Amino acid sequence: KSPEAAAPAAAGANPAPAKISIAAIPKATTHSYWKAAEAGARRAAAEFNVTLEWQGPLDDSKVADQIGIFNNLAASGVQGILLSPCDDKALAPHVRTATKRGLPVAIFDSPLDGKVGTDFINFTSTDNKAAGATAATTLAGLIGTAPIHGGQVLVIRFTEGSASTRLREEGFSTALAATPGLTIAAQQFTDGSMAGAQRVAETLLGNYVKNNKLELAGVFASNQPTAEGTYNAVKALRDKGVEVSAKFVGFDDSTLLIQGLQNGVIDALVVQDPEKMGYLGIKSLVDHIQGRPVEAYTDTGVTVKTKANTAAK
Amino acid sequence: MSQPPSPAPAPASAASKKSSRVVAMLGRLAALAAVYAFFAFLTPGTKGFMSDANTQLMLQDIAVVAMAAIGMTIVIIAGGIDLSAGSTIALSMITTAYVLNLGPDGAKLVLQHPVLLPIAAIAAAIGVSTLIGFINGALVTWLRIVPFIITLGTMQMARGFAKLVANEQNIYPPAEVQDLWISRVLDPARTVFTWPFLPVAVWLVIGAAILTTLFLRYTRLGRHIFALGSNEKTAVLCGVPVARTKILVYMIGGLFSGLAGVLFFARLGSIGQPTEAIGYELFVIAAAVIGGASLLGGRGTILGTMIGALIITILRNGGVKMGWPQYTQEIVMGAVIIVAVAIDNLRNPRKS
Amino acid sequence: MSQPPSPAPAPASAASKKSSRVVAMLGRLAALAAVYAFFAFLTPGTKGFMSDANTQLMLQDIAVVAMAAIGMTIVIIAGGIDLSAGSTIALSMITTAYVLNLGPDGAKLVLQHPVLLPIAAIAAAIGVSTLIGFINGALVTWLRIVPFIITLGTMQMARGFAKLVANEQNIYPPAEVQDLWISRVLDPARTVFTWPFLPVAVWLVIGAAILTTLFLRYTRLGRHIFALGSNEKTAVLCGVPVARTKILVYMIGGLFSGLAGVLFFARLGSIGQPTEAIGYELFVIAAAVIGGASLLGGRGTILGTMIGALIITILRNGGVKMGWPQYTQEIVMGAVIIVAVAIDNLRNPRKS
Amino acid sequence: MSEASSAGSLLTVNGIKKSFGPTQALKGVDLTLARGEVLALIGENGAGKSTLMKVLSGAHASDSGEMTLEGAAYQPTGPLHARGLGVCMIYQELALAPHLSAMENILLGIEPTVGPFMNWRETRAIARRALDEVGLTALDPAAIVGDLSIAEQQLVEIARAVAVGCKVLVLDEPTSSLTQKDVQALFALVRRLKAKGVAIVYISHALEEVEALCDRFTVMRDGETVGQGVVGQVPVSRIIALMVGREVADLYPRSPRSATEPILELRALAGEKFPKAASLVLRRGEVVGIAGLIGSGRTETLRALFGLDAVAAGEISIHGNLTPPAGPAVRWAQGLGLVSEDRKTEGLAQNLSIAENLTLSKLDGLGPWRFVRPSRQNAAAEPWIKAFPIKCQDGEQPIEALSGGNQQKVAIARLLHHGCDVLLLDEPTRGIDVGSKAQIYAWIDKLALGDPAAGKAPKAVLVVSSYLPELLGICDRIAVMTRGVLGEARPVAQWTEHSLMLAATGQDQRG
Ligand SMILES: Nc1ncnc2c1ncn2[C@@H]1O[C@H](COP(=O)(O)OP(=O)(O)OP(=O)(O)O)[C@@H](O)[C@H]1O
Ligand SMILES: Nc1ncnc2c1ncn2[C@@H]1O[C@H](COP(=O)(O)OP(=O)(O)OP(=O)(O)O)[C@@H](O)[C@H]1O
Ligand SMILES: [Mg+2]
Ligand SMILES: [Mg+2]
Repeated sequence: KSPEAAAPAAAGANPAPAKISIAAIPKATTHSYWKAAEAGARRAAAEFNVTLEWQGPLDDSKVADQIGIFNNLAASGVQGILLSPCDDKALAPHVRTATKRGLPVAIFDSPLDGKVGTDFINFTSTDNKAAGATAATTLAGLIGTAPIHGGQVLVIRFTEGSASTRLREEGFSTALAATPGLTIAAQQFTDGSMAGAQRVAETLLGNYVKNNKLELAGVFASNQPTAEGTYNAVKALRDKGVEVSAKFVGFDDSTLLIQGLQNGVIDALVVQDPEKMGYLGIKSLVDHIQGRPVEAYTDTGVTVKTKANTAAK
Repeated sequence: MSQPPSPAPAPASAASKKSSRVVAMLGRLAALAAVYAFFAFLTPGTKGFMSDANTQLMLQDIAVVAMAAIGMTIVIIAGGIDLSAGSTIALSMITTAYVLNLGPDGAKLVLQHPVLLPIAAIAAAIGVSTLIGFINGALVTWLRIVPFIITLGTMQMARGFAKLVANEQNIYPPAEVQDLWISRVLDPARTVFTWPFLPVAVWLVIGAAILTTLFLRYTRLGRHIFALGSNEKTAVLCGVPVARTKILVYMIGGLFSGLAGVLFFARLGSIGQPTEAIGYELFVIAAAVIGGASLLGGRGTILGTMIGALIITILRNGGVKMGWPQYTQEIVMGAVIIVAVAIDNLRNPRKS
Repeated sequence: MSQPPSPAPAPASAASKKSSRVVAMLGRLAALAAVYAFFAFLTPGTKGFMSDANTQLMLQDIAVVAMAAIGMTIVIIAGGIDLSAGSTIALSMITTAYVLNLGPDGAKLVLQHPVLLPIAAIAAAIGVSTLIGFINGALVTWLRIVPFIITLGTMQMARGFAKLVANEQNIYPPAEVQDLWISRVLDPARTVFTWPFLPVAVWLVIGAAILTTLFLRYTRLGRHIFALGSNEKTAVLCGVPVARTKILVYMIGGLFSGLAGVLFFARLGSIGQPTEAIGYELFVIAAAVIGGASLLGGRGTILGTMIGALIITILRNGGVKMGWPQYTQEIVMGAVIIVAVAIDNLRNPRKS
Repeated sequence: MSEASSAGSLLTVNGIKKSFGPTQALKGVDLTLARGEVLALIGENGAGKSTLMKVLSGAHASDSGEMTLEGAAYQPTGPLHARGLGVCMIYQELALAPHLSAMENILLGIEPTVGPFMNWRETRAIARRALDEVGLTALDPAAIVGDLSIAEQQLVEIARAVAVGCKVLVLDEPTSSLTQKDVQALFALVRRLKAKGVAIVYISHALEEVEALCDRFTVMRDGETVGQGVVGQVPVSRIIALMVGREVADLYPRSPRSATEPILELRALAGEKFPKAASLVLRRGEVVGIAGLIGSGRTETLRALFGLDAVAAGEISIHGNLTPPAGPAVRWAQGLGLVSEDRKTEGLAQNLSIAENLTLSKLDGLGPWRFVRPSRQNAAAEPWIKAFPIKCQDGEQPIEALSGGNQQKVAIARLLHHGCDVLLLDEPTRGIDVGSKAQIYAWIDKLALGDPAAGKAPKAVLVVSSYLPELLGICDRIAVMTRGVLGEARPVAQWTEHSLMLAATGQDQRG
């Protein structure tokens, strides 16, 4: 990945000197996921001569904050907004209003209610339901056709109010239910923090430790902080000498989670491509502003990272 | 034995007292103006901090905080505190969404009763919130535990109930709800219901602020609330129904949190979000205290609280508009809370 | 006229008073036992609430809350409150991670100084936290504003600084850090450092609890802290260096939040997370109050606070173990906070 | 012993001035104090006595003026410094940390330590000696102060001064919450200290105490010393005139009045702890007093009657009708009104205005329905402010700006605004100067007499007081409470201070 590589070429192809100003609003700012999305957006910005303002709420539960940010930026004279809504319904009327006022809005990462092409220009994201299903099939594949420990799978969920993780978790559950031999043993919401996920995971995992064996076939955690907390919990069990034969599939990646892949605690990570989302999101806005047609829907897809296909960091 | 009074020695005159109160309020207004001018100066032109659109946005933003802050001010004047406000807002929001979502999938009741059901929803939301307030008041009164602890407990409980009612997820009432009047109170696009410049919700807040100001000043209950906060023992001695007043005070607090929850519901585009408004109570309390309310009771004005809420909202809005990172916004917000109260205190050292 | 003084009319003798304090502590222990028994009874056999492994888990979990609660208890005894505790924990965690992450990518300083740098990291974390405490104390003392507001402000500010230092993201120190001693303090697997059953962090908490108990009981500063919380005016009149004592108290509060932050860092597998520990201060305060500390000052024990922290941790662990949904856990937690303090109050009605 | 001091003056104070913002509390005060003498410092409320003593004991810094102690310049930088130099003060409001033990309170700020640690052995030993010296021989030094009686608490405070070997001890209205017996014990203690050469400044509003205890007196008025003399050589009326700035004709007016029908009857009223049995008949047009020792349950009798404390047994009749135990709101409605003994923390809301305090119990009639118009509230307070008179700017002034006497007048005016028939006054003149006292006595007399011409029926007044001359001066009948049992109310003519004391201590064989 070399964001700068494409820039000179693009500048040559795009001699129009007038800078386009675009604002991008992620759902959260702290996780590395969003850092990657920002990097993609900035790569596109450099490439297409865009002034980019990147502003988001603290975390994905701060819907009201995001509405404030959106409306603020919408009123600040930018030519387009790239948005990842914290909530698919809550942001909808605001986006519609902006669109009606002639401000193009492109949606990325998380869905928004409304008609693509009318209420907003396009949608670039991972299909969360499908991604959840991918996680389930990946886990099923890892467990194999003769599941141990009754095929029981533990699911550590994110918080109650988050739509994308809910879709993911639903996709996972549905696909898992369709897999013979596997069942969900228990699932719990957490408070959205890594420590909260770790505490819940530790305690629930403890329920399945018998004779120094973890009697689970699989573990799934549905986003970065949740997977990180769960990783710590599973790793602690292993370090303690508990025999863990359960397969652990996480979602998203981070330095810690990649480390987990390397040391074998995590078997697979279903990873979105936020960098691509950010890049394509900005690109589609630029295209729209410059009068080129844009795809209504782009699935940036997921990749399944395993130890085998991931280089050590 | 009716000697004439000897020459009045007390120099701390009533007139100077009253004027010092006016000065304090002017000081708060000056602080508000300063904060506003700061951002207006730093984000000129296109970014348009002062543009109509942005002003309207800020006013919508303020509506939720200000509505809850009215109730909180009354609780604080009475010498209490309500940490459950944020959770109560969430519970109210969820209740509204829940009622609007009643009925089997195909035939939501709200579609059959587009005017009535929202009224029922609001009534239910406010009822539940007022009930939380009642529980707060009753426990504070009967268990004689400091309100900090009682409302810390009910804060947890109300949050739990919000999640329970919401079935641990967001509640999305049918899309048509977004076109109902209940959703329009905060919708910036629906100018139908807004007199130029001010959204309906802001008018609601202004109305509530005026009513509560009059209530505090001109009703017996209002005077009792000040007496209670100023000196509870004196209130008992003078036959003020202290238990009843206290319970009513927390009920009023719950009621306004409930109203704030309904506004929040509309602000979020008509959805119920059980994990929203976490920690809101702290901003609400900060608004009241910046506005001159004393956490020791007996002191506070609705006008001051409104100024406090405006200062906080302008800070949040202006910080975003300036493109400040979150951390800068948080650092500035923290500093402003302390500085605002400190300046207020300098003028009135007896306060805390 | 040298009559002997009238026969002491106060029948509430010192002895019975002292024993009533013992009874209160026994009551708290009974509450702890009841909560423990409740979960032990409901999750027999298979789920193993009482298993060694789960006990160890709970002890690890308690370490962070209990460490911060020691500092909070001292602040509360002195008549204060510290809402910035949660943010200070986060700032301390981030500072630790930041220092361990110093140096260019290839050659992290920590790899060259595997013993020294963690010490520097802890020193930095504790230094920063104590500085936050100093700021709290200084502002409370000099501005004469209620600590609720001051620490509400510094709560925002410390959080902002944590994000600033962390550059708005998680800090992952090099993988090798996980093998350093600093990371082992909470690691259950490293029995090298643990006496059977108790992780190092728990021993640290026990040590800190004993030291602070002795400190509060047997040092002059400790007694001054009680005097300050009991009657500040008296303390001033008797020449207790009130300003200094107050500042020291908040510094101690910050120090323990800092220690809790280091434990948190280890608990999270050596990661710095700027958005962690939000709202933690409320649990910490609840632990102290359940343990018999009075928010009005002058009253509180470290032993009681430890019991309070245990009760809260058992509730959180037991709820998850039972598979209760989040909302049930929250409702139960809220109810238990209120009930525990209410029972404590019944025994000791003068408290609040 | 330095030579200068042995000549007589241990402490001199010259031209001390002190202002609080616009208020000039001290306008240039002079004072001398000799070793082994008791100097009475007297003056009206707000004269500046407490302020002067706070300057003396280092709690306030003076604006100008100088002081010498044992011939050397004396400039205390704080209370601890003053204490170190041997100047100690017992404040009007007790300054104790209720959660701490007696020994810790005694040595607060000067704890003996070993390094940073408390030296408990020495702390206990010093406290033991000090407690013995003040007469609390039976008190465990480790007893928690909050559990002690007021008298014991005060002695603990004096022990604090004794423990540092004070040379100058200032007692600011030490008897205001003590009854006769404890006062006598305190006097004995003061005399013992005096005999040891301690110089004592004794602030009091009770001239009888001054006469009984003090050697010399200094009178302050409006922040200045306006006179001094030797006790016994100056007639009391002259002292009063100095204090008030005018002559006070008759301190205890008692118009000829006749009691009519009973308004309030108590039959064996008992509270949870106190009282045990209180029976009394109070008639319209009379003033009845209740005397007794501290802790005898007088206050609690009033509180139980008024619904502030629980009633355990007994009957209450008002206007001849039996009435069940009820809260204060009901009692107010029945025409009873109570003035609390604790003006500061119970009687008045300090940061509310005079008008608000005065009208708090009865806000109806000040606006339509349940509304209250602040202007009407102020208007309602106005006549009482004039009539009493209450020294203030107007009714909107906060209570805290008033002197003690004027505050107490507001508390009493509240009952008159309410239109009470029965006035329950608990220690109505505690901590109040002579001038204000005289006005309050005059009012009590006026109310009991009534004014048929103006259509004002006589009222019934029940006064609880620890100040026997006052009771003997204003009451028609007096009852004595002993350990929770109220004795028969007998005409005042049948009582003397001596017989009241005997009855209070339970040695009265007649009852
Ligand atoms: N801290 C203060 N701030 C402002 N004014 C004060 C303060 N302390 C005392 N004063 C004022 O100084 C004057 C003298 O008060 P001081 O308490 O010395 O009177 P006093 O003679 O002790 O009265 P009393 O007999 O009621 O105790 C009063 O007018 C009082 O209001
Ligand atoms: N705040 C209190 N806490 C505990 N006990 C108290 C308190 N106040 C009074 N008491 C106790 O109640 C009993 C009766 O006190 P009460 O004040 O009624 O007596 P009193 O005769 O009115 O005395 P006083 O002269 O102080 O008015 C005493 O034993 C006293 O020690
Ligand atoms: Mg005085
Ligand atoms: Mg009494």
